[in-house]
Amino acid sequence: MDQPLVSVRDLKIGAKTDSGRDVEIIKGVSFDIAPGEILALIGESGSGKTTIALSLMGHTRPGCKIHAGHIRVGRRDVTAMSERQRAAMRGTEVSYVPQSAAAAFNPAKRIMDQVVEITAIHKLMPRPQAEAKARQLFRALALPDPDHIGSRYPHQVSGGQLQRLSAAMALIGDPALVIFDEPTTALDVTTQIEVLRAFKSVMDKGAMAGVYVSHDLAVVAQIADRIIVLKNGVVQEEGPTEQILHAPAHPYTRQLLDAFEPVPHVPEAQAGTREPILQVQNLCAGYGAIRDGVPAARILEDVSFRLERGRNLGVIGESGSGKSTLARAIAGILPAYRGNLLLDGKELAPSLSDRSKDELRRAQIVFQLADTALNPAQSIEAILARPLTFYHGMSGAARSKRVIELLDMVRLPGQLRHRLPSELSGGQKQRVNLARALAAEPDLILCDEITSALDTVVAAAILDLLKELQRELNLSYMFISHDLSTVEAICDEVLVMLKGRVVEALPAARMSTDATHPYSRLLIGSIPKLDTGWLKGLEQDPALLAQFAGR
Amino acid sequence: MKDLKPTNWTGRDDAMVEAAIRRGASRRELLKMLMASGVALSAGGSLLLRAGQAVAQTPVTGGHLKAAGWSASTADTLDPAKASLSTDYTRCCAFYNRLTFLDEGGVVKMELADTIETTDAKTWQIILKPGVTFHDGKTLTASDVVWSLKRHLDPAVGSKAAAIAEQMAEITAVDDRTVSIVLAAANADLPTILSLHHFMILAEGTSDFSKANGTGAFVCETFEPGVRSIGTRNPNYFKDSGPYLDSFEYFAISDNNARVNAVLSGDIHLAAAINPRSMRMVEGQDHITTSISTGGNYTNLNIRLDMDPGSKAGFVEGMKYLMNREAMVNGVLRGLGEVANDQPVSPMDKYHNPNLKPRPYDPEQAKALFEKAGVLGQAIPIVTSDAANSAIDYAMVVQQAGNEAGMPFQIERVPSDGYWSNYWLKAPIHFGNINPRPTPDILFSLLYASDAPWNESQYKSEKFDGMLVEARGLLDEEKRKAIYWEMQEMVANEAGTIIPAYISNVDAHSSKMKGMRANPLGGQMGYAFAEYVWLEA
Amino acid sequence: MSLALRLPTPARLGYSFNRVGRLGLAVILFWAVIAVIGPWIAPYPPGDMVDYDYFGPMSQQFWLGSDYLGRDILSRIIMGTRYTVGIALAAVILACAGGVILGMIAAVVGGWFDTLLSRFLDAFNGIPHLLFGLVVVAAVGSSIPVLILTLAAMYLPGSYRFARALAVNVNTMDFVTVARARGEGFGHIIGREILPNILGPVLADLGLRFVFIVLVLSGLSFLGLGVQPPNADWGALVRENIEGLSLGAPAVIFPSIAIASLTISVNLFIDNLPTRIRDRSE
Amino acid sequence: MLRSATTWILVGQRLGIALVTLLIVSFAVFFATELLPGDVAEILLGQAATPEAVAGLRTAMGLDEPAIWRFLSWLGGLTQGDLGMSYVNRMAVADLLSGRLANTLRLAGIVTLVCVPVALCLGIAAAMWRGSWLDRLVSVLTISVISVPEFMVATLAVLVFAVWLDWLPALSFGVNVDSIGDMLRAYAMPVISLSFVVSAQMIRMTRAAVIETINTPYVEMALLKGASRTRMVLGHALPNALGPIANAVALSLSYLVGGVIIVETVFNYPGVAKLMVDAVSTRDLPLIQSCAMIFCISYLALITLADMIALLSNPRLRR
Repeated sequence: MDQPLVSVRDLKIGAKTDSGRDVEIIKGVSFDIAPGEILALIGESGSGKTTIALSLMGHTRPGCKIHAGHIRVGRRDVTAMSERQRAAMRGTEVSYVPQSAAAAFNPAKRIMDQVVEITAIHKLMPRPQAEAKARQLFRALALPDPDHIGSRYPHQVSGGQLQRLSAAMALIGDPALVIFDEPTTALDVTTQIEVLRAFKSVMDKGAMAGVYVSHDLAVVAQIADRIIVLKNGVVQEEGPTEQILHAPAHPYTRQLLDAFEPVPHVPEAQAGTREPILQVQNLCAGYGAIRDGVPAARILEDVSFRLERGRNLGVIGESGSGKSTLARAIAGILPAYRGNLLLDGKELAPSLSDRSKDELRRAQIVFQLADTALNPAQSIEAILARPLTFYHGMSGAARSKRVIELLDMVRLPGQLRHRLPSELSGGQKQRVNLARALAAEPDLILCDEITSALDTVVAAAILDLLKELQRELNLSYMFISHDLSTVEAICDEVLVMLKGRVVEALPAARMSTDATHPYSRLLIGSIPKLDTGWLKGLEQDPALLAQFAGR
Repeated sequence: MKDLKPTNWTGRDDAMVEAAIRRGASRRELLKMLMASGVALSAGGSLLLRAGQAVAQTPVTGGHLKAAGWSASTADTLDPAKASLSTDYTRCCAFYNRLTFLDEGGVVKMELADTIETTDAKTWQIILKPGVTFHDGKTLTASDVVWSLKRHLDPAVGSKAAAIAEQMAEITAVDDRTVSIVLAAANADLPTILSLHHFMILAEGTSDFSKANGTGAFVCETFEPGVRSIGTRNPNYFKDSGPYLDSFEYFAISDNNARVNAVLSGDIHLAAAINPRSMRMVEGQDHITTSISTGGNYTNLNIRLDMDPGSKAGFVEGMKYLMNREAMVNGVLRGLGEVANDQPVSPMDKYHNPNLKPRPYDPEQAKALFEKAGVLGQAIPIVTSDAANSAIDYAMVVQQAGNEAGMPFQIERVPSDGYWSNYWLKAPIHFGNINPRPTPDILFSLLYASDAPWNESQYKSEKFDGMLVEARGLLDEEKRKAIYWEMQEMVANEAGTIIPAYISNVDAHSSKMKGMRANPLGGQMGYAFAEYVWLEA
Repeated sequence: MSLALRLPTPARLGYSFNRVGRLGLAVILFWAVIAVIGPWIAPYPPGDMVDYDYFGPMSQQFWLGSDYLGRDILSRIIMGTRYTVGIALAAVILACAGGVILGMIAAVVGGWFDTLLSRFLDAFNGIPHLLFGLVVVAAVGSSIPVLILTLAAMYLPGSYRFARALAVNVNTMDFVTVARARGEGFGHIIGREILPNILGPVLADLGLRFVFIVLVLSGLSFLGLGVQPPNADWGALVRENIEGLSLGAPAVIFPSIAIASLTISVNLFIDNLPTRIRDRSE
Repeated sequence: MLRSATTWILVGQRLGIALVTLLIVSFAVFFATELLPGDVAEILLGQAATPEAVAGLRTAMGLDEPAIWRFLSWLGGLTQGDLGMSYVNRMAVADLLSGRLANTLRLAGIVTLVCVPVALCLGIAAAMWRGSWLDRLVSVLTISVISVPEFMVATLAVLVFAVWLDWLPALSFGVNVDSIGDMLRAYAMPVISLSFVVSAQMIRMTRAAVIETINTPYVEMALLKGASRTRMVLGHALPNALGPIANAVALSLSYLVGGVIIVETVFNYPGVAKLMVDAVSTRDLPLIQSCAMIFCISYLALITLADMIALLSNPRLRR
């Protein structure tokens, strides 16, 4: 084997916390990357995967510092370089594709200026030549209108296109190594496929080495040659992609794989006979100034469905499909302007202020980001106690007791109630978020992407919890997600939404087989599989793509 | 003028002081010198001034003089009837003339008038100087004078001297150069009254006061209210001597410190009315001379006799004993003033009663009187304001004395803005400030007659009113003096106006500026200095 | 569980104060203590003329010299602390309380109420502060309540603007939506959900405004308005003794140092606040 | 076409709001003036304000009509560009104002020319080398300046430069201005004093705004492209910080029109602020109103200008 392009030896990186303590976040990591090889760094949030990737460019985020170890790229040791030498290396030898291209593009400058900037910084070629090369790359990345897209501003192109443009930006300096930092995480599944394909094709052609940072094994499986599994700044397992996927040696890797394929939900036997807990008829909702009873921006159009007590309804669709708006309209946060809502057979007023306290209590909403859903200034006890006081008039010892019970219900220790949300982990926060909804003793819980921001293992645990709670409390869930496997794991029925309308209602267990609407099929087919050949083998109808995903 | 020269002061001493001034001794050193020879501090001021004048030289012509007063606003005016700020007076003196003026000894001198005659102090004959022309070339005639005086009687003019002008019952032009004035009642002081700044003579029918058309020593070049005015020498000036300056620029620097700094840095030649606190800054500076004049300006504490607590017997007298006059003169005024005895006729005035001794500072006596009045220990408010010179500092001296006498006075400082219309004459106990007036008659009729418009303490005495009218018509100086002496005594003992000190005015000016002399009508040579001073190269 | 554990202390929230910040805090606390115990430690009554000289030098008898009337400067500074710190604090608390409450209401209510209030306060902000102060004090006199209210009125629009911007951000957070969906009333949303989350930056802002108010107060005193004599705030002390500046009189230097020490310390304290608080305020 | 139409509507809206604001302010000023004790006649007569004299003068000045009526007729005149006559000295407000306004604008202009470049450079430099000795020096200096009362700075400047060193005149107005050098000398002191006060705030705000944009992913991205620090800050951070910086500059500059009363006092500079104080103390309503309008217009103009800069510097808002 040739001398590796990159070799990292015993890398240790420390970080200073807000309170001034030094913590080691990378604890002695070593690996090599061969020329032309794509290495994936897999791990959950906090595993240090991005920190390691950035250190290959000699960069650490503010507050972090390389304490020990060596990083060799090409012939030189990055750790020993001066800042000026590192700057000379960035963009030409190693380049970077960021997680969120939307944030990484300067909103004040035209795309072309930013794409060719590397050539200007390092004086690689004259501007016209650079622009020609950029257009070539745009074409290679399958960007629409490659000759003119460069003259637009970042906010004028879609997220998937920006992500590909950022790849063009990274590739223009012909680097030996490209770092992809979760480049598709923020994208919808149908768009993700496009982007992945584009990346794969240019990487294959250019024979460049790459580091692909991701938490998603299925995505990594499509593009990486080798995988390193990280946890808490330590390498758990390293091996070729096939081996990691099919013959994992380390228990943590197995855990990751298990979480990827959750136990499918087994619906209870008797169906269709029970009274519906929620009925939605011809619901329409939107934002903006209301004129003639119709808001300026109409989001939901004519949505109807029914959800039976004790059963779960999934709502899937890509961003902008109106699934969150549906939850908000049902909860009354965004009053519907037309249509009917029936909770347990009784008519619900569209607006919050017209609903009774009891009606409000019976339908609770849980939001995606526990970080913003929990008041950071209140202790867990205060957060949980408020609905108890508000709906049930509880106070004093009885209330404290109930708070402990609620924490116990979501499998959290009672002592946690004195903590602030910032002192909890992401999973714990989401459990508290759930407990707060449970405190109201609702009949229906509207779950808005509650597992999307969590790491797979944690998300799987939350799903298990939801199932358990349903058994204990006879709850019904309306489960909104863009992640089909999650929906599959917990729901009885699934609504597929597109542009504010329900295109199809399917039984969850037989989604992929029963889907008839072309968009449902496209959506379901776009979910990456834990199979290295999936992307290559995937065939999609270009007409369909153009119609539904070519946004 | 009352001679303040101490008895053991000799010509040799004069010479010594003069020599010291030539050497460039500071005022402080000189004062020390004078102290050593046993001269009272207050007298020292005027001696120094005199010595300064003795080093006089012959006037030089030319130069541009820049001087700064302390008050200016958009209310600045060229209309003498409306003049109220010192800057207005200075401007009027430069651009216009009066019929008469007062010299540094307080003696009436003729200006536009050639002669003023009367036999009964009731009908007066004024003959004007010949060949006087206005800046626009028009010759001064009797009708100009008649018009200029009569306009004060028109309420639409808003004259400040309306109350005084009222007594001129008939003003007629006898011929081109003769004016006849018939007074409502006899008043021997008319020539002095005519020297008031408001009685400047304008060309008949003047209505535009954005420019001045007068007979004065300077022609108005620029007038920007609240900013500045510039005058150039009047080539056709009717007086034999003066003005010496080519041009004269006058503006105001309201901030005392800025004014002093400007004269120190040489940006201006004269800073008028500097605060006693700034004396140390200008003392010991060779290039700065101070001109000190003690006239009849005073700040007084007024206790209304018709209101509680002034109406309680003994209270006013107690307050008079509570005045720490020495502390006010030495502490607040830094020696630039003279202890006064609760009556308005200053030592500069020939009618001043020197036998009237100021009450001593006696908190014990005051306490006893307050006890008698039944107010001891009450927190009585005293209204004070920056509007009246040093009134706030006075108030603090009173408060400190009050603490010793068991009277916790409560000081209420109110804005100077609107003070005169809202607090002065109105509050039960408040401070006032009275500018020098040329005659006791004006002072008494303005401030102490029963129907006086500014009866600060609401003093009412029929006897006093009778004496006032009697003295006014007397042409016999000795008799007049006797009556005025008695009236001063009455005011000092009976009225509720407490006058602790006469305040000296200090003008700081460049040593190059010569010819400054003190004047009883106020600082800056009674505001008329521009005509008399010159600049040495 | 003890109470200490429940309180969100700086340490638990991940804050720490650095040395410069602590120094600032120390000076602030020093002046606060002086303000409280002032009357008991002042060597002379602040209004009494105790020195026969004026602008007296520092001496055994008068540690910081004497002023233009021969009053003891040390005593006057000590008494002035009360007025300067007291008035500025009262005014800044009023201004910020008013601004924050209005700002939160505007953020939550939104719509025409928000637009109207914002416009009106913006227009009010267009009037220069000192001029406004001059006019008010000229109109109604200069008692301590008037001073406090005037200063508070001057700084309320700024505080409103700041708080409104923060509250608008917090208002979009999910936990506020959750509270609203729960059916919570207006008071709970403002008092419990929004206020605690904007408190940090608001307090930092309060500190900066405090500095401005101290300076404006001294500016007002410079123009001859302010606390009733014989008492005086620090600005008035500088003002009444400014003639002594060219003589190097301690009477003007020490009050200036007092003002600067307080304002600089507050600035240092705010500037060195833990990033967690400050970043949100920047 | 559509784009320009919406732009015009936006501009029109802004102008409309500004007009309404001005109207509100003028009413507020009117009522505030009415609240003040005393009126023109009383104030003018001062100690001589006997009831008869006041009544006479009021009639003579035409103040007998109700105040609100006079105010409305002033407003009516304003729509025709007539600022009215000063009650106090019967001169046209426009004449009184024009000279003063020119003075104020001249001073403000010079300070702006001196301050804005210096403040921006220092602010950006401090942000660029955050934590360096330059940054520390700048922050210590700015803290000191904003912590010291303005009148101290001004008085000290006079004492040092005019009285002790005799380099510069103590007054900025009333000195002879014969040459450019003289003019520079005459304006040096107020400009120095004002610059200190105004730029400290600008430096701090600029620094904060730039630092905020430096902490964004796109600036990190520029770093990862190998850009130098200068390029990162000037090329990437600065264009996005323009909005907040313009806002800070506008706020600071608006101070130069009406907030310079202390500097005008100390240097005896006849500007609009002093004029307004005079007008208030003489209750000269047309003059007060006109000054207030000037302050308000300059404030609104600056704020609007800042908004426009923010709008133009941000392609997302530009549309």
